Amino acid sequence: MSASLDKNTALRGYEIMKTIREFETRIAAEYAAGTVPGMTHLYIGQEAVAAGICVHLSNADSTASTHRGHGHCIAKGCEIGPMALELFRKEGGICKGKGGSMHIADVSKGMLGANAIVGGSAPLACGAALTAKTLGTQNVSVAFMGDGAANQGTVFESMNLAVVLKLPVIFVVENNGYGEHTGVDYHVGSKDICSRSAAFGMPAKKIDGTDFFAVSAAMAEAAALARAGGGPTTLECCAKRWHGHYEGDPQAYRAKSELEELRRDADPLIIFRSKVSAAGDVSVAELDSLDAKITQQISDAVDVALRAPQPAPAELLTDVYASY
Amino acid sequence: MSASLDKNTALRGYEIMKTIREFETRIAAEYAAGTVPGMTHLYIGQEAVAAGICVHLSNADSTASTHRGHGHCIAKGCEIGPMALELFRKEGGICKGKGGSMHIADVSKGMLGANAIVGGSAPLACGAALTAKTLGTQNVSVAFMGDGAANQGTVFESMNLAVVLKLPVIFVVENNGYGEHTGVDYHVGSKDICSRSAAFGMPAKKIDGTDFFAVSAAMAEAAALARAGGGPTTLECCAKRWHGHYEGDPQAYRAKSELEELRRDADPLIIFRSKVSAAGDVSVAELDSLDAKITQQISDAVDVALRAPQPAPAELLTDVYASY
Amino acid sequence: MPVKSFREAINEALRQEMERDSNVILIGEDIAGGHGGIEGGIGSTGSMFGALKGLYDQFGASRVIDTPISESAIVGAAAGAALTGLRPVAELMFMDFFGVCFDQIYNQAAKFRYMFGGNCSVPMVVRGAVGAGYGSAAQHAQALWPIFSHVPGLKVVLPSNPYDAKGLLIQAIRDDDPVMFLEHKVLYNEKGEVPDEPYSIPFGEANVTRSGEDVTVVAFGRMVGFANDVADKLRQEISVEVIDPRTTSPLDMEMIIESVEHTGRLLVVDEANPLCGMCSEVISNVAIESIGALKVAPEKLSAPHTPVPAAPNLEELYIPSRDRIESSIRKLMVS
Amino acid sequence: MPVKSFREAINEALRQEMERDSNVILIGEDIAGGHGGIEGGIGSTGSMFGALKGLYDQFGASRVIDTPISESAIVGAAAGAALTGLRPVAELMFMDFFGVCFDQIYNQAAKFRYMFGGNCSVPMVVRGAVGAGYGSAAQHAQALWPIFSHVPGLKVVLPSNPYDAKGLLIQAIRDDDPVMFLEHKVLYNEKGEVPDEPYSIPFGEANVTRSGEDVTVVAFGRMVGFANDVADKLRQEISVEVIDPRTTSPLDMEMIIESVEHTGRLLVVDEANPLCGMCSEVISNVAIESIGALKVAPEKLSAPHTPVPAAPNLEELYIPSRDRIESSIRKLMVS
Ligand SMILES: Cc1ncc(C[n+]2csc(CCOP(=O)(O)OP(=O)(O)O)c2C)c(N)n1
Ligand SMILES: Cc1ncc(C[n+]2csc(CCOP(=O)(O)OP(=O)(O)O)c2C)c(N)n1
Ligand SMILES: [Mg+2]
Ligand SMILES: [Mg+2]
Repeated sequence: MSASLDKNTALRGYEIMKTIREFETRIAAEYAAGTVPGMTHLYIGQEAVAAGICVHLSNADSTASTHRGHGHCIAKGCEIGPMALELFRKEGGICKGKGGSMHIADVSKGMLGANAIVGGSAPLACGAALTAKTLGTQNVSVAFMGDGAANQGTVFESMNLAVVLKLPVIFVVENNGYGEHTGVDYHVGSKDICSRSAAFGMPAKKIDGTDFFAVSAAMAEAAALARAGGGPTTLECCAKRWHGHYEGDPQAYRAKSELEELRRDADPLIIFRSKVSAAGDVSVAELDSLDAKITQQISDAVDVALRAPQPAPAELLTDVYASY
Repeated sequence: MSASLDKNTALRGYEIMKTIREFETRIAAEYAAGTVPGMTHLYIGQEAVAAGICVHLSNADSTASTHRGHGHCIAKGCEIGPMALELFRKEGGICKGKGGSMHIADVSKGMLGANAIVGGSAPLACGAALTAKTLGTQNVSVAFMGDGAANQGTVFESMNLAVVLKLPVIFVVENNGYGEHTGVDYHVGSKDICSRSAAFGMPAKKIDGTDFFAVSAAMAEAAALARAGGGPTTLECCAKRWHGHYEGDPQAYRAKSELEELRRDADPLIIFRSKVSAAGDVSVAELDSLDAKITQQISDAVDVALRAPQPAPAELLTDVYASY
Repeated sequence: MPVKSFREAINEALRQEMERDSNVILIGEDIAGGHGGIEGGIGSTGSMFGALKGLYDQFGASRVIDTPISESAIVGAAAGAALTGLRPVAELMFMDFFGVCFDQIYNQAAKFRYMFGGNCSVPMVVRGAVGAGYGSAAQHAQALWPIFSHVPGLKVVLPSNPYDAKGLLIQAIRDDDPVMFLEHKVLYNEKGEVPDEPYSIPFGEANVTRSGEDVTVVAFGRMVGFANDVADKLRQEISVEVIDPRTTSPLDMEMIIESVEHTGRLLVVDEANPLCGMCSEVISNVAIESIGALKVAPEKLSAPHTPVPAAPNLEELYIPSRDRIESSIRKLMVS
Repeated sequence: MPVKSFREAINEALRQEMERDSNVILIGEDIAGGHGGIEGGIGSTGSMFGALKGLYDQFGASRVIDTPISESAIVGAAAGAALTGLRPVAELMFMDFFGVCFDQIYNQAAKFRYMFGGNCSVPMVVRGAVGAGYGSAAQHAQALWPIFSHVPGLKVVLPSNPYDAKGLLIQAIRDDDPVMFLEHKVLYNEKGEVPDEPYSIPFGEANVTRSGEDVTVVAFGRMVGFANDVADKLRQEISVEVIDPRTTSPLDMEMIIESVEHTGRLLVVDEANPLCGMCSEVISNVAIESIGALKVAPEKLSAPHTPVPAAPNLEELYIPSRDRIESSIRKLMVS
């Protein structure tokens, strides 16, 4: 366990990761069973990134997320029950069932939304950071994005803007190896994402995104810098996704063996467990009982969601404007 | 005179520069007199960039330009008569009077248009380069843009795309110190533009944009690389504009002394003359007679344009579609 | 005649045009797919909706060009390539992504010919999926054709069936102007008769899919099928003429007006949002040109002025339905 | 009442709202100006049309924020700031630049409230100059309000005079939804009576600028002044009612229909392009709601389906003129 991280924070990180894993594993099964409407992109394999970043954030800090947003939402404190209802697009969903997987948001928790537009998050996170800077709150904001998103003009513009205005924003580029079905070696001309950020004039680091402690340590530094008025940082966190781009993706672009290796060597939960047990800080029993609690909680939440009614028809016409 | 440059090319460069200077000086006077409709942005002070780049291009090579496009158009071979008519928005203008200063184009000369959208040029130049690559012509294309444009998402996207597809495109960033009324030190967070390009994975150089020979030498190299299939290059050419952002700009953001120094120390025409006379390749008389010819030509062209009729009313409705 | 899906019709049009003209290229994200992955994977995607399957294998990387996720660069590159001799077909995957690259479409490609005084051509196509009904929610399910139709210099195509999809796409590729080609995602699996040989359907010529005497129904895109179904259902009772304009710009108002002059009753059905949409365009033109022919006030059926909701039951309410088309027709007959 | 220019009215609205509410900030390119230049130069621009002069001096760099030329980042930052407690007023300078950043407007800001099930507010304004008549050609002179009005979640404001400009801008800033605030560049120097104190004008409430009996003229933006002039000129002959909707979304169809029910004759004048524009929207609504009230076919006067030409004579032909408004009115009276 990292010297700078207290036990509670580490346990919170684990809880986040396990919740993501369990939630999405169940969603994957439901998706295969045909109960989940629309498209879904799963985050499994990248849990340590969301967890390592968000353990350093409070509700007053903001994050803007992506189409692969469940992990970020859970890590940022969105409640599992309403999230499950939202995925099934039911009444009581976190967005009343009107958003679905790619638009889960809870602004009261500082979660400014998953986002179905690649690269959409970066300008929004700059905006939250601008609020913090303008009001002098010392809050920070995080823009999550993928390796593919890192080629969007919106992202580059945001990076330069953040440097120019010294905004307290952290760009978290989750390099999971692919943008849809295209490998990062093809779509990023520079063979490195964080060096492009560095060229904008900000600190930028490449990090093992399967290691909660590595992500957490880098984020601790970036957040401290931002809160102190030192401006933005980019963290390129490398952790491949285990599932397809979307559920149902035949994944002809990668070898079965890649997936086997990932499950064996790059499981953020296993890596966490081995690190803490090596350090002797957390007992296996503690983690196992957390696991059991989470499994039950998610099973309950999904069961409730499956049985819940659809939104009332009148909901079609509400929430377009504050009042009209 | 640079070893690698023959006398004819150098003279062609000088002719371009002098034509730009003379043309725009006359336009500035006409603008002040109220005869030029709409907005106009003058290029004076940056002549060596357009000239140094375009002496290496044929009509089969393409350039995409900016709102400050007269210099690029002249350098790329657009005819002065139709250009003058266009500026006054008259019948017979290079765009029939329907484009004006910010849309001068002659696709048959490889001039894909001035462009009133900042950053608009880069994707278009990639497209011309894609044509060259697809058809295997060994043509190249040039995207001209300003320091301010270098912050547009379209430009960053184009740079990465060009690297990924190894497109024969040269990004010429004319760092003239300002984007509108804002200094480059403020709006570029990295205090350097070409290093951002380098981070995309292409050669990138900073060049004295008042020195025709320096620009020409850098372009010779970049064009050769591109023609050989080696992909894109960025050339950051530094040369301040002498006029305001637009004609009529009160320029409260810069000191009168800056302008005096520019005219004294950074005149591309004077610098050219001093270099060639030191080398003894071109006689002063030769240049003077070129000057006289150009002055006359421009005076004639503008006089014709002033007297020319406006476009026929029916022109309002033509050229929207090939046929409709 | 051979029966093919809408998806196959698109594929065939692209393949045949690429075979005919080596200047036709495809550019977009994952239109081949698999670059940077394992060996043998390249080409395995064939665009996210599968409409480009096999084209990479046949035409290779120089004509089926995968790109980074950079839509402004993609569409702008297509425009620049079109100006310099190619006939690019750019793909936006979901047309909803136009928001990050609209400048290259509406200010650049669409305006070059006019701004340059006619001395250029911009023969390019921007393809993308449109429409609700797939559960893809607010940012992946929009109609958008009214926005594109508003822009001078663009042509906007909205095929309602496989036959039209092939013929209109071939026309779009051969056309010398920028064309927005909109593929309704719910139609991809729809089947219909599609000739094997290449053919083109001219723009601005509506198609009468059902002839009738009592009511004119102008329907767009996916709504054409709905309107046909309703016309068939009502045949014994009410004689319904269904008109599919096929392109929203140019819009064949002549044929619509001719029909309304005959029937005296007009319903316009569109899946797009209502303000400044196709329903308004058609109805206002009829009011201006043929108000005297209208026996009763025209009817409009569109999506409401809301984003597309995620919940399936709400999405179904969002999209005009056969039932509502039927009620509107009945209302026209009663009043 | 004090007389002020449209430009001064905008300035005053911003200043008073910034004084009232410290969460109101301004963000855009050169809205202060002079950063990175000589000492004392900062604030010298006050936005390219001069409407923000003095605001930097009064409110400083933390509330009048100059940016790089990065419109997606600007508008997205405004949206993110609006979600988190500020009330940003972003400036796009020329609204024509929306093409590089429309996603952040139409897919993000406009849809958050709906997509998030109502659990947020996006109180932001995007200001920009619109309209032809200034010789600024195809990429700097567009109308664009039909495109914005088509999008659910946006409110679209188009003031025709200094009084409305101030009241509507104050309303826009206080409004809890994203507002597109369109300033016609030809109107900036227009003068009119503008109270010194702050006041707001509700959205969706049209203004009857001339009362009349014979013809209803609905005019938008700069066309309102033209229509008023024609109404005044014709007063002895034809009694013309002029309606200025002031906001194109929401659109006050109630008042328009009430007027048409009275006059029985309708002309709609708009500077925007014709397809899927305001003229079509207004006329179709009237046809649907009150076809019986129309004594003659409605008339439409808009720009043609072309980009804005650069040549001054062509630009003048492009914009609907007082003469053409007069002819259209006369035509309505004759037929
Ligand atoms: C602007 C835009 N372009 C394209 C898409 C389609 N799309 C959805 S996810 C995706 C890949 C994103 O890759 P990356 O950013 O690496 O995220 P990952 O899926 O790997 O988490 C693409 C291209 C989109 N949603 N938005
Ligand atoms: C997308 C877009 N944003 C803003 C503008 C307004 N504008 C015109 S020129 C200019 C400054 C451009 O600066 P730079 O790229 O350095 O070129 P320079 O004027 O110095 O030649 C701006 C902001 C525009 N035309 N297009
Ligand atoms: Mg990825
Ligand atoms: Mg500059």
